Amino acid sequence: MRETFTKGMARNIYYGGGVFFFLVLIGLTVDTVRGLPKTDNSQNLTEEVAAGKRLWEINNCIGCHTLLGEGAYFAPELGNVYTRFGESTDAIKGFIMSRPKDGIPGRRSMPQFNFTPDELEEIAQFLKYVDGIKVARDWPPNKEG
Amino acid sequence: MNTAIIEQEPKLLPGDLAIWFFIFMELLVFGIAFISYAVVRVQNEDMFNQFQLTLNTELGAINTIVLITSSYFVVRAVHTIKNHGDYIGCSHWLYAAIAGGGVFLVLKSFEYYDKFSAGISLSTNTFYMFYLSLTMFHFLHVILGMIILLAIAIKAQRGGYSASNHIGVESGASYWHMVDLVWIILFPLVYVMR
Amino acid sequence: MKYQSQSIAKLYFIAAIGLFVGQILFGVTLGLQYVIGDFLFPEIPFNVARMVHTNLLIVWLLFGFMGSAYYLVPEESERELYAPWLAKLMFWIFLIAGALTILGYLMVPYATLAEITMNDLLPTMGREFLEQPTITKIGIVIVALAFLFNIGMTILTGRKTVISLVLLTGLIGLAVFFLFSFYNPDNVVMDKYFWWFVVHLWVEGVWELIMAAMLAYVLIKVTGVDREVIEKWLYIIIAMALISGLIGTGHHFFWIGAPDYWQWLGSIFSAIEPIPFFMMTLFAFNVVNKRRRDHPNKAAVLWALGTAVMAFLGAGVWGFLHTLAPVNFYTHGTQITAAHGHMAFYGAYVMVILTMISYSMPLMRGKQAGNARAQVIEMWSFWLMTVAMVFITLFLTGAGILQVYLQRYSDTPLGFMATQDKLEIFYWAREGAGVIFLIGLFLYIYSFFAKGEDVVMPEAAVAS
Amino acid sequence: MMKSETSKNNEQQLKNASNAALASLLNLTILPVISFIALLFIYKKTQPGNIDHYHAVLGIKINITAALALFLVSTLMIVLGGFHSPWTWVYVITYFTIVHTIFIVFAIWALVRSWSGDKLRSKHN
Repeated sequence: MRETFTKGMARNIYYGGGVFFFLVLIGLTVDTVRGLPKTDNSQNLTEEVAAGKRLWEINNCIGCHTLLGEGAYFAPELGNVYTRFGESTDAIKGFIMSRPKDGIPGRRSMPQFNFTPDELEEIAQFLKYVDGIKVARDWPPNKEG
Repeated sequence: MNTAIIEQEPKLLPGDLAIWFFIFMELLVFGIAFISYAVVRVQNEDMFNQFQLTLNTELGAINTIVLITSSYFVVRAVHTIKNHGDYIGCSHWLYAAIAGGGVFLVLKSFEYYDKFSAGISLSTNTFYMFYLSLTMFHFLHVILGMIILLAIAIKAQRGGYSASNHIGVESGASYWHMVDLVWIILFPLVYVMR
Repeated sequence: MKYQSQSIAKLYFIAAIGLFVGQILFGVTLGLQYVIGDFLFPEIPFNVARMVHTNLLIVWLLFGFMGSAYYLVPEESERELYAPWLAKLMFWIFLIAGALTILGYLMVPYATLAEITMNDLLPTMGREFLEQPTITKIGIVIVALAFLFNIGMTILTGRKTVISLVLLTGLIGLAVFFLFSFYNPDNVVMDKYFWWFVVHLWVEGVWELIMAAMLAYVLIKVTGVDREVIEKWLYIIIAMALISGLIGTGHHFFWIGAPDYWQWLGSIFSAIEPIPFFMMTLFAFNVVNKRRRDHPNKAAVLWALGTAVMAFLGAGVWGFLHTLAPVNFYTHGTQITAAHGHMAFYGAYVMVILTMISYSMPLMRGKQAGNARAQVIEMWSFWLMTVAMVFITLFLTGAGILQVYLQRYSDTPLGFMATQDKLEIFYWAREGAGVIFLIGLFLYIYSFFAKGEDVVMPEAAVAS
Repeated sequence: MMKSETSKNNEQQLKNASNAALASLLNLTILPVISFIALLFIYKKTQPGNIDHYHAVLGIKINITAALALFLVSTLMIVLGGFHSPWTWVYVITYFTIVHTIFIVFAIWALVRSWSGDKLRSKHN
């Protein structure tokens, strides 16, 4: 073992490097959060959208779908579903309502959630809002998501 | 880690091997960043040339001299402890080097103040993104380097190093030279080359 | 085993393995749902099965980490555990809370679960991996605090070694970053940004510290190599992990509405993220090559080497494969991510816990190592599970590449479901590999009960 | 232990062997081509029958095999499969990644063995 590879120095690099890069991460986070209003579509973040997000969460939509590429990969991307469905919240609502209760034989199918008309509107508005987020390079690459 | 090579060649690298892992990692990061910069520059040459003109080359040049001088002080510090075992002298050279780093930070802060008050940020455009992230990342390394040198200087002043035991000084010096080296590449790349 | 309280680990390990079996059973179910879309529908829809699969993974890994810590820390600290009763109490609380949560997922619709656990008061549910009801999350925090207190007091009042201190910082980080799971703003971008402070800073940050510490511990024990040497390696490896991994978080911020510069920062830093894993392989190989003795527990050595290699493969190579922004633009949220996720979790975290179990379980049962036949069976299970996982990864990678091409890269992109139909062959193959994995897992469990001749090795007298 | 009883000559061999194995690994990872040239230079310094010669030759063999296995086979796949076929890329990318990694892991083991002055398969110690 080389004498001049000391544990003390290795330890200092671990703590020093860790703290240093953590501080850099915090700094970048501050910058990011301050800059977000330009891209995060928060001007359209209404009560209705917030309620839609809650519905999105308590029905665990992320367990099959992806939203901006994150989630499960079992069902289509929904970050751009508003665009894909011809910028129509009615089309989104219609799709959610149309799901058969017992599924489609042999195929994947979204469950029937029995949403009320208000809830449907909230979900649709939420998806519209997500579509309005200005994502770098306009991800996903095309409307298929 | 019983690298037999190093065992037989204690003079392969000055300082602690551990710091060289760190330096290697840092250089890798800066290296990839510089290559990315060069590639993007080629793709957006006009835009880069245009905004490059807004940078303060004089301050950058002065800062280059400041850092090289500071590096020289560090070399003196290593020389002093290694050949004369003079830990007080060593610590004085280190304080001089830290002062050099301080001058660099002050000058750089003027430059940043200028840019920030003009409303420039990381998201302004690709050139400023690179300019700011590269120089600020380097800026933080200068601060880190100064902290390292300070710790070593204080230890040296208390007689923590001697002619036979000066690895800590060499390690800090190696790190400081890396910070200097990165600037010497960064300055022409971002400020001058067109 | 030198200290009585170490045996608490056994409890945790048994629970961990039990939950592991549950995880894989649900994994196989999920794999089948990929090809037979209405399998178990609507009783157990995909999202529920997936939630159970991933949550069981997290819970059993936590059990594994805790068990490992309870085994490792008393020995490193050279004293009994500070409060063995607390460890036992927390075990039952955690197990019952975990089991109730999983039952909740399975028995009632998720929305009902949200209602009865009063998610409205502090909504935290329904985000990937953080699906647990808020009350469970609070439970996790309490268990984690009690655990940290117990471990922390043991370490601080005993011998402080590098391994136990690194483990402690990792575990503290685990608890601290979990707190971000309580932050769930209406703003989707903010939600996603800070969601990664749990997920990324766990798996590519503090968990790596825990993993490296555990691996280092087992390597010291089974090779007899100088502690000094191993500790230096440990520090350097985890330093590299933090240096690359902290800003490397940026590779998750490419397409969620965060500023453009993350594409550069995330790409540059995550390009060096394989280095710590690479060094871990180098480290494990080197230490085993330089071993001072042949430990009778050959299976544990195999697991340790396997961890290093598979972590490099899964986390390092497969992570690098799709981490650069121009590549990730096409691969983000496809089966490539699933491929990477499977191998990285198996290679880094599943295997390191199995390494700890493999090493410590015989000692807790009063033997140096499992008998010869048990070890052979265990090694078979190692190869079956590992090779199966390699194939799961390869098939999912193939599926992902085809998916990217058909759905995103092609001039005439296919829709999501049309693309999925074209991937069926890969999903069938993956399911086959999954079944092999399950067989490997059963074999692993069987190895604990296999009877045979004890392994006797004279040099091993110094071990443990 | 080997080191204590070895002469200056053996130490030089050990150093060469380590460098050769390192060059071989670097050629497979972050410094392709340049490292291979370095490896050839190390090879020229070695004598047949010595451990450094063994590792230099091993490194050259690994890297030539890797180059063939990775580039020749990948090129063949692309030529035979067609550049615009998705299946070509399914095979090429998956194949390249896994085979490349296997070579790297192999080279890591070779490096570790060279550090202790051992051949790839000879008994430890």
